[in-house]
Amino acid sequence: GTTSVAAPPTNAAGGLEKTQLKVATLPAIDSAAIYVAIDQGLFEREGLEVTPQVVQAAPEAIPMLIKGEIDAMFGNYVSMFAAHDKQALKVRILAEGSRAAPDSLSIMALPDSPIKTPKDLEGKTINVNVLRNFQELALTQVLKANNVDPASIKYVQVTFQNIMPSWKGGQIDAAYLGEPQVTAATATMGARKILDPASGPAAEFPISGYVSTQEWYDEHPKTAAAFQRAIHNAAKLMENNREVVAKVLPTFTQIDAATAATVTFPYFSGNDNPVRLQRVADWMLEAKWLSKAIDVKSLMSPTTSG
Amino acid sequence: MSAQTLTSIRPASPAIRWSRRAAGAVAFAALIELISRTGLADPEFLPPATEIAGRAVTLLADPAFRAHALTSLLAWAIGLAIAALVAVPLGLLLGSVPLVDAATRSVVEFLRPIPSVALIPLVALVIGTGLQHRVALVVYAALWPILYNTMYGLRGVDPVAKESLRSYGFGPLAVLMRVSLPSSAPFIMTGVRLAAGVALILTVSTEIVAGRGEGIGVFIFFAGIAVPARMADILAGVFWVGLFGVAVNALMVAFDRRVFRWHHVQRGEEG
Amino acid sequence: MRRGGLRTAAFRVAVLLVLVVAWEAATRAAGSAFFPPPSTIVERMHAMWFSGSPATLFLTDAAVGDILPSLGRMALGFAGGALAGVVLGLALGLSSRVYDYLDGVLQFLRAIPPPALVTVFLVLFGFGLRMQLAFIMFSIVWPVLLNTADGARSVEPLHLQTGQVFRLSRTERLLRVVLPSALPKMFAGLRLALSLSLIVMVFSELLPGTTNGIGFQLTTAYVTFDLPAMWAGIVLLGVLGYLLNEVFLVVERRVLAWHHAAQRLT
Amino acid sequence: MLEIDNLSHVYGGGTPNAHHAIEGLNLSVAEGELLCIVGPSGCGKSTLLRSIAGLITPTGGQVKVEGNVVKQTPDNLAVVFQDYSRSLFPWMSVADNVALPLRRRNMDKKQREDAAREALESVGLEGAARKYPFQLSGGMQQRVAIARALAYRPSLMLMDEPFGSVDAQTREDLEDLVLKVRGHHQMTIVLITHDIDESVYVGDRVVVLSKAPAHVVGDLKVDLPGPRDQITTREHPDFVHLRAEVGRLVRGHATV
Amino acid sequence: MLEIDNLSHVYGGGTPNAHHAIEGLNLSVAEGELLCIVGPSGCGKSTLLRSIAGLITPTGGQVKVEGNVVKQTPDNLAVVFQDYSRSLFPWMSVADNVALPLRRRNMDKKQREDAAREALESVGLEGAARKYPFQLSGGMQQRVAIARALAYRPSLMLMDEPFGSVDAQTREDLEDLVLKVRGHHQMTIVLITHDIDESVYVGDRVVVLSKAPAHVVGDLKVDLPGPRDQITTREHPDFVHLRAEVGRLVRGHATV
Ligand SMILES: Nc1ncnc2c1ncn2[C@@H]1O[C@H](COP(=O)(O)OP(=O)(O)OP(=O)(O)O)[C@@H](O)[C@H]1O
Ligand SMILES: Nc1ncnc2c1ncn2[C@@H]1O[C@H](COP(=O)(O)OP(=O)(O)OP(=O)(O)O)[C@@H](O)[C@H]1O
Ligand SMILES: [Mg+2]
Ligand SMILES: [Mg+2]
Repeated sequence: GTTSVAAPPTNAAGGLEKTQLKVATLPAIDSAAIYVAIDQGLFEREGLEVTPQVVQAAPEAIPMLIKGEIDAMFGNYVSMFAAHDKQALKVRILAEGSRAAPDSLSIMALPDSPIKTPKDLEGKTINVNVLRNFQELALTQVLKANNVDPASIKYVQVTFQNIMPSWKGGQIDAAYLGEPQVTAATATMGARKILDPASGPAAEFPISGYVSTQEWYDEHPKTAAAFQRAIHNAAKLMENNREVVAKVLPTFTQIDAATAATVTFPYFSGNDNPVRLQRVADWMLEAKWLSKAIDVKSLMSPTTSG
Repeated sequence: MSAQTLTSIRPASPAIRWSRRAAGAVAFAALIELISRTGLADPEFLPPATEIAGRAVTLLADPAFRAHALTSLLAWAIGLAIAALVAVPLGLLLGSVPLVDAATRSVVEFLRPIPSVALIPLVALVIGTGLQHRVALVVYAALWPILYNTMYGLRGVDPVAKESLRSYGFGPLAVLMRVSLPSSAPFIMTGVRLAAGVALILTVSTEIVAGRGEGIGVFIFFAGIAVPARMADILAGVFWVGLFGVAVNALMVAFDRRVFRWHHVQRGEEG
Repeated sequence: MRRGGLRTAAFRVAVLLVLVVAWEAATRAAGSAFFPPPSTIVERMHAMWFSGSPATLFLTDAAVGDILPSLGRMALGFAGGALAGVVLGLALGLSSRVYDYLDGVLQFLRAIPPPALVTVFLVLFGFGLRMQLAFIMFSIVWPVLLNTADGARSVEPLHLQTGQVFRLSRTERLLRVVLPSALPKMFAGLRLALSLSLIVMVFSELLPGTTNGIGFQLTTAYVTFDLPAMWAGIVLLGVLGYLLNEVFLVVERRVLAWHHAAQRLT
Repeated sequence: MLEIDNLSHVYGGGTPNAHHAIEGLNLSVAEGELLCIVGPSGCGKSTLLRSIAGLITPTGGQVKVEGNVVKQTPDNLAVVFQDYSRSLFPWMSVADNVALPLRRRNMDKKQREDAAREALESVGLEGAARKYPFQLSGGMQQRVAIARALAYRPSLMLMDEPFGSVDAQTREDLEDLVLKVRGHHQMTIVLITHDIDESVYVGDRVVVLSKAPAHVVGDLKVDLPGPRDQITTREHPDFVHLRAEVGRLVRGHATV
Repeated sequence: MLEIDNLSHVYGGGTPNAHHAIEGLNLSVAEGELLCIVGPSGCGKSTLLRSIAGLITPTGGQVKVEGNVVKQTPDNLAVVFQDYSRSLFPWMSVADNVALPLRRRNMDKKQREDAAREALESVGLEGAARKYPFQLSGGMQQRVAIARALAYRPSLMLMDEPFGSVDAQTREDLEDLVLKVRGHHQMTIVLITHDIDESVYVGDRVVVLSKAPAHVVGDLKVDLPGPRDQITTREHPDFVHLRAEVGRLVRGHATV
């Protein structure tokens, strides 16, 4: 591909243990980096040929990873750490992926709802995509910071497609939305933002990253490094350039070009930072979702990109 | 259906019967239209039948959708075929050798209620996630109706008929194949019809929950994660699945009436 | 007879034991976290559900909170679905008019994958029990319906004629001639529906807004990778399925005693 | 009572295997008459019976019972089917089988049970009431079917070879039973039999049918003196003569 | 050929409704003999037949066929069931029904078809070969069952009221057919009938059974001169005498 990027040092394809990779991704904005990296020829530059495989939810990719059908997957840290803790999977984080940006997640109420402030959420029912996942983890911290008792919130699991009907039908009091639903709800329903679950203590909360198994990493250290570089380079490219993202979104999500131009993107990580990721593991431990502490740094790969 | 029904109504002419069928379908569509148009259900989530139908027609022209449909069809057909090939002999065995039935029953009945959602990851771990994954789950679900109908069908075989053949010195296997099997075949066929529906449901459901690549279920899943969800697409997909179910059932009924003509004619269901 | 019964019982236990031992050995050898050995699963089941106080029959709060609501949903769904299946099946099997009007629509509905209709169920029934029951019934009604219709259509013609000749009323013919004849086939459908109701119960507990139940526990365990807990749920379902089936067979043996005797099955 | 007018029946009409079972059959039976029908195997006797009972719609002509054209099964009719064992309900005890049709009568449970018991006694099955049909021998099943029809007290009774499976002694008893019941309850009876002696012994009239397609080839009034008796009646010269006559008709040598 | 030794059978043994169908029955049939069995309805004749055919295991005593105790169905045996209509397979044409048992013989398809056609002809059903059993009248179905047994050429043939549903003329033809076939193919035949004349006419020996539980109350050798003939044999004084004798035995007046 043609590129206007400041070219990072290019490695020769030689020396890579494996050049053709299959990576499971999700049909969501968070997965954009890998598509941008493909689109912009960043993998090619590292001597890699990456084939993304869209799965419907991250847990499905885990058997594929274990069975070796894929080399790496894009998954959220809460799931990954839980799997690691239960020894279902020895996780190795290849590269950080996305972090919550302001307004990319939102607790929203319908225009005529009595809920006006975060305090009004107390005792209310809120949807999450999956129970005991990052949505709850982040919101708990933010609610605490807003003097709302997190234990009083009733979470119900509602699949993506059914959030709107449940919300309109009054089965949930406030909706926990991500993009592009935030934009859509604001524009078409006049929904009001009550709270940003990724603010205050949970600001820039890391959501998902690219992971493989420890064994895979041990066998393919150079490939892993090359992969990480490409992802980081993509993230850097995306930082100030909405168009490269907007261009790929319609190819793997259900977001059309028009919407892609207006939605709020998460942050894509241009480098790996064990400190912010450790927060996730610590909060999970605090919520007793982990049986013992995880030293996140030991699961991460050294950053080799510039 | 039958001349000897409770009311002994003479069979209606094909024209009348087809118009009744059409009336039934139209009434059903009208009901959906009504629920949607009157706002009984939010039309955003349950679009009117006319809109669904319109969308269904345009979908058919879409090569991508046809590819989805073909993939699902393949998984369905393979799964159903394997299920039938396994379940009928197994049903004959369990239905005719009580000891085997008794011995395996605890295992069979233990395995049976395990839902495929729980199996999805486990099957994926064991045999991978390709076509074989869907097929395995379809087989697992479609097996039972055929198996049970075979076992129960065998019990309905007239003992005098079985004894007739036995008295001519035929062994148990010959009696099974020449009397029990043909005699219970119509009911086994009903089991296959049931299984065809179950297999269709399982194919699409598995795709919705854990499909990759292609399949009607994958199509439905993606329509569902759009914002706002493309309900007309989802229901148009559902429409084609349902219609396929109707077609398969009709084919099987036609087959049934042809091959088991003795069974129907005897009951006054001429034709 | 009696001794034969004991022998098959012993045989069954032996088969079961061999399989469990094989399972234990295989899972230990494989050492995969996804396939914990049965001993681990049983331990987990005990800890989760059956370590309660004697006052609650050793059931823990979790057991009361998960197993009972699930069984309740299942029972209600099964009863409703079975009833609907029998009624519709008889109507379809007996009246060519009803058959013509409804068959197409029913065959259409029968092929529809319920997961694709969750949104529709949601807007029609709302969260919770109503939607779950609708979901269960919608799924299990078909085997009962089709088999009952088949049974009603295959009544010995001479039986129908006898009823007709003696001018039995419609209800009498239905209840005393058609229903008993169709009963053996209906039971095949009911037995299918019974285990199906257990399966669909689990599915229904994945529906939006569910907060308890075996299915809920099972999926929560999976998404948090608590695999022994997931397997505990699977095994519990298996055990429940087995027990329900045994109860079903006892009922069937009573209700269909005439059939088994007349068909020289025993 | 019963008028059969130019009756025809074709099975599988329109198909290449169409079979003309009955053609242009005329017959009338008076109130209270006991008509015996004899004819070669497969000629169409059962078909005729089913037309009278409204179980099949004849393809031509019509049947009138008490002046009304038969479209559905007429009221107060009972049939003893040739295939008696299949006409019993296997899920009911023998007593219940017999009592079932009585639901159409204004009888309470007790009365129905009594009537069933009485009917079973009259056919010599008092001991079998609580048994199920499959526990009975062929002849016993046939007697249950007869008891069921008798208990019903129909005004028109159709019997298709009702005594085919019982021993000689029982057969005679049943013949006399039918004669007795007919006398008591003013029944009209149409009885199909292959036993020529029987047809003359029980019948007021014997109708002989031809080979398929069936039509009437002989219609004999049986005018035997006094109440019938198994010994004396059968020795009566008229009986012997009539029997020979029917025999000749059946064998295809019409006398007239 | 056939030895029945102290045979007993109890249905539902151990239950309160146990029924003693047969008790201490002894009987032997020589090779090539045609034995007729008569006895009251429900006495246990069909039960006896089923024991010989190995379809039920008697609860006491034993049956030997050609010296071997019957545990399973003996070879070269054919049965015409009393419940003939249920013994035919509804999914097969009449010809196929008749041809099916011939698969046990070393015959190719053509030979089987020929044998079936021939057997059907011999019972007067040449026209019905392609029909299905439900398209036949009762008597025709019964003849199909007979044809099936005849075509099989068994060495031991068991017939349970095989001519109950056919007209007098056909019945006589079938009686003669059985006699002819027996002569040609050296069959041993056990035939149950309720027709006393028939038992004497076709039988080499007539055995009379008692009321349930069945045992032998009479065993008469039928010694009629020359080949049997429907007219002359039935007029023969020995025939008349034997017939009366059997009748008395059946009615419970043993002569000896
Ligand atoms: N359902 C049917 N389809 C076609 N043909 C039939 C059907 N039922 C009867 N037949 C034919 O009609 C003719 C008359 O049959 P029917 O049963 O009336 O005879 P039948 O006089 O009662 O004989 P039988 O004395 O043997 O009982 C027979 O040749 C038979 O083959
Ligand atoms: N399966 C059974 N269970 C219980 N009792 C039975 C069973 N079969 C037959 N019986 C009884 O055994 C007795 C003899 O029956 P069987 O059929 O041998 O009589 P049969 O001599 O053939 O009579 P028929 O001349 O009426 O056919 C009858 O009283 C009958 O009630
Ligand atoms: Mg007849
Ligand atoms: Mg008998």
